[in-house]
Amino acid sequence: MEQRLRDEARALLEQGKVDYIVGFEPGSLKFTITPLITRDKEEVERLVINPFMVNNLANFLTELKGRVGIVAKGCDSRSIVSLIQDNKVAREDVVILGIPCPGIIDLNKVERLISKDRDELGDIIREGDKVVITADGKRSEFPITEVLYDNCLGCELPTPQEYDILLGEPTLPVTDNSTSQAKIEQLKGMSPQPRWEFWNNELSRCIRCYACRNVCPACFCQRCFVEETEPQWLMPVPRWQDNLMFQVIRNIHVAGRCTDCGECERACPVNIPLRSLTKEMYDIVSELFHFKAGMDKDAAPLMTHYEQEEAEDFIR
Amino acid sequence: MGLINNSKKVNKKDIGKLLSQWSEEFAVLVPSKENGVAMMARWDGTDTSFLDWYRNTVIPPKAHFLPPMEEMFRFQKDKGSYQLEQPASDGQKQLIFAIRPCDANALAILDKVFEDAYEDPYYLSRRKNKLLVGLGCTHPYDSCFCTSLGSSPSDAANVDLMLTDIGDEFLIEGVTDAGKQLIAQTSGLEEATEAEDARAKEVKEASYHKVTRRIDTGDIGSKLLSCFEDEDYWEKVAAKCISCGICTLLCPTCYCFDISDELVKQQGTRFRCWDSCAFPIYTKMPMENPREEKWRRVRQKVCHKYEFYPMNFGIIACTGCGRCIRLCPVNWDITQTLNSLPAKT
Amino acid sequence: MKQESEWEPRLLGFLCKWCSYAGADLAGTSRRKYPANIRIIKVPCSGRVDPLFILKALRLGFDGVLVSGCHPGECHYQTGNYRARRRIALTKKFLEYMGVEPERIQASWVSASEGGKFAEVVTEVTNELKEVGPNRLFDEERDIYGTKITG
Amino acid sequence: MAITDISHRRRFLAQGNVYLPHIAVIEKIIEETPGVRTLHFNFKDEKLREEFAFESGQFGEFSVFGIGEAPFCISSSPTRRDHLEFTVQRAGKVTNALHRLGVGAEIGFRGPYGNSFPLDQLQGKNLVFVGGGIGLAPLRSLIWNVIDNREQYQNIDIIYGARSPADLCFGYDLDAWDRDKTVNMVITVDRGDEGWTGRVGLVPHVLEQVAPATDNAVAIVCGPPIMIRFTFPALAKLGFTPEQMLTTLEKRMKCGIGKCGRCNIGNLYVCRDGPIFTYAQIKNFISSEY
Repeated sequence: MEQRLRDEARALLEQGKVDYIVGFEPGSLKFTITPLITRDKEEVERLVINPFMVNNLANFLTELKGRVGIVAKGCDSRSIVSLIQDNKVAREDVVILGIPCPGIIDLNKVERLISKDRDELGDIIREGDKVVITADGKRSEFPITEVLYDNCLGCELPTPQEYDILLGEPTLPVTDNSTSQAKIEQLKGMSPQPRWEFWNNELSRCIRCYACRNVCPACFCQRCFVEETEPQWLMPVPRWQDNLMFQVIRNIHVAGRCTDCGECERACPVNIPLRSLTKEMYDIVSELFHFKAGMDKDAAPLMTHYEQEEAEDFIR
Repeated sequence: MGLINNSKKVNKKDIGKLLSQWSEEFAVLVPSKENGVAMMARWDGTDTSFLDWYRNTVIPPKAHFLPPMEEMFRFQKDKGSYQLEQPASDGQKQLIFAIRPCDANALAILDKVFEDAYEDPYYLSRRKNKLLVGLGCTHPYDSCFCTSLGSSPSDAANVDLMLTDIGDEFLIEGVTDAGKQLIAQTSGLEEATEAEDARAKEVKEASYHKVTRRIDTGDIGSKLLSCFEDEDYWEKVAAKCISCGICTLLCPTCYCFDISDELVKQQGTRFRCWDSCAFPIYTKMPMENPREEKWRRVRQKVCHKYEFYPMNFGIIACTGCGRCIRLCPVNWDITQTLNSLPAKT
Repeated sequence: MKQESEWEPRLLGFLCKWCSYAGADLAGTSRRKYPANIRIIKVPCSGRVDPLFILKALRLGFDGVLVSGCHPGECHYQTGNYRARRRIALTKKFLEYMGVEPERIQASWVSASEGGKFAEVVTEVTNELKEVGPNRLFDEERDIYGTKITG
Repeated sequence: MAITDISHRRRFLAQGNVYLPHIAVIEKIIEETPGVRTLHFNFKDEKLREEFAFESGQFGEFSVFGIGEAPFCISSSPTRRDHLEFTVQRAGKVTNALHRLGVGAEIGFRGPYGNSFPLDQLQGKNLVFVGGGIGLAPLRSLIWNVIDNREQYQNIDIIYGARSPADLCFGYDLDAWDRDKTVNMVITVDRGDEGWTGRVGLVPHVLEQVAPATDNAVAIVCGPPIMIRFTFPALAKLGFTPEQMLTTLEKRMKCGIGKCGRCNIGNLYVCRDGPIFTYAQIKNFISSEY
């Protein structure tokens, strides 16, 4: 599959069908992947497909000028579709190299399982529904559901629906909905006061690096509201109150665009459980408006649209 | 340089007692985890489990010298007139336990900036008030590259006293006068034997070789100068950067900050907080922005550390702690950039 | 510190100038009594109300926010109130999930002729806010990185 | 005739925390153009009013409390010390707030910061001032300084331009310099209007037409970045060496004292090493960083 990807990517560049190839290449640290953004047909030989390819590459589409051949997992393809809906990207300017995705391995979960840091591990190999981890010469086996990202365990579309070239056969997700929703359900079980305290405690760690916003393909504003000075909506200082306002508004802004790719939570250097916000917003959007982001490129964006009869019950 | 002949030791089991003793004089900060995020935090008086997991913190200890945010002063408006009020100091002496050599070296880099020309009272008062107890690394990360920057996992250049892990015990060496004095005042420390001194030397030697990531810093400033205008190179290097602030905000040597005001009902506060050259708004002026494009900001980050700061202060503003590599969401690796600078044309 | 019994909720109303604002006016001119707890900001349309306004009002200490616009189908700009409905629904649900009492975010459709309804809405909302109590959402100070220790 | 050392700085250090502003009061406001005003101010503290000292070219960090701080050069001359002046173009949060203030309002001032024009090296020389728009503000401090010590300097050329006649700042000064027989004053606008009878043309072009002699001369340039970028080549064409060109730069600055990081051009910080630079100092970086 990897070789076919490289061949397709090379052909796209050679035939002038795209200006850039955006894919994954091995990163500089163990088990790490890094985006490869290139115009060089030799460099496409570095492209890889593996169970660690976390990044949602759709994020780069809004800044690259020209036509782009892009490697996309299920969730990434939905982000691309969402960008098409928002007229941020023209369908004819992207060549989607779709990858049926059986789920991505969460290295934090692996580290917790083995009680070792990633650079101390020998190998992590996926074998179907199992994962085999070696460390200090010791081999341990776990069900794959124990190491996949929470959002992967709730995946609704592992195989891109929108693609130009599909690399491999459509796949079924390995899901575990109760694990995927565990944190959110736990929060919902709490009464409002402790729930609020939970969030203001979590968000007090935020250092306002904006990685959550900057890895997010749905956060494509040229200028973010946090940077507005007249009026200044919130302070640039990382106080929990301002951090919380930022997250709430960010979530409202990406409602209907967020595909639950989980990148915000993964990128966060201070482990704020951001997916417990984005996924809940995803579910609210789905429940209230029967809308799921990035499923249909011809659908109107959530917030530009309305139905005559919907979500009335709270209005007096 | 420790006093090789005069070193002490403490059994790891007795670290709690040692910290308790120090807590009588100091507010002791130790490696802690807050929802999995390692940082230096006030010791709770009992927990020494960090000895099992601690390699380095995510939040660099600079946070205790240049905090993520701080109040510079408050102001009150009364009939159109302003009264300014500075935050009071609690005068509490602090001790940071188990700071890594890279992070201690980073403070020496910050010192030069905050002592330069005009003294920064906030940083310097915190700095003067803290004792640094270093702990040499025995398990450096694969992202660490301190040995390329004239340092090592056992570098004691910028700590007050230095601990070396020699198995069941830590060897303790006084470095500064304050460190030696603390050792002299501390009861319950045993003299280290010659064999233990020798063991410590071996550990230090071995740890040096555990750092495998390398960069070539020879001539790095002039290499950067010669490719400063190479837009194609910087554009390519910057392509995958997402312009978040992780690598800079969590860098132990990055010191950029922002200043901002808040006024609520005649009561105002002037804050300062971490800022980052990765953000477009950082240099934005109303009419124009000299670093609007991403590649200019990436170039600034690299050149500041390896070209501009050394021009001003004589040393490279990076200690090789590797946080920027470990924490980057897209694995943007500064060592790869530095090792791939285009040759002079 | 005020006694709890003396406490009166502060409500911020964003009223569409074409309908609810006129409705509020009518309530006033026709001497309909309603609580003085509401402060009113006139907006060109309920669709102008950004979720940021709602959040900022709560951040500034208002105990509740009321967005009021034209009845469905009667928007001066055709669709503004439908869009507002989506936004407010999301904001309310999401903030509720985070732990904000849902009573603090309120919405109503009040036409220019419904002075009576406006008075009723403000009365009901004020009573609900009295039940919920003062907004202390943002009061707590946290210092996770120990920055208050100045040394 | 080269300017070699521009590290002149007067450091006025009040006791204590360098970040604490001094309270100052706005005494007078002059509306220069619809978007530009000059504010006259004095310190509230009388002792400070006596002791405060600065040199032409230095700047300060001005606070509107509750809004924030921004850097502006002191646009009045140290030779005229009954009050201080600074000139503000309405552009962002702080400048808008300064445009809302009235006489009697209190502001904060920290400074003076930065280096200053090297008077000792300018003495005995022909001076060519090239200014654009509000960029005349820092030059104005020096021009009055020089005129007040006229015998110490040789020829003075002032070439000043703005986008339109309505954008010309310091009309009262322009008149005074125009009347001064010892000063050669040239005013130009990018686009004239019905009442305009003067020169029309961009500052760098007019500079080339005026063609001041380079012998024993120093050119001092300040204006918007775009004007500065085109003025250096124009001066070079006339034969000025990089060491004969001085400029004063503006960047986003927060601290004013070389710490907050954002105002660098290469290794030089505009607040700490500038704002006055010779072209020789910054030519390596200016094309891409300014």
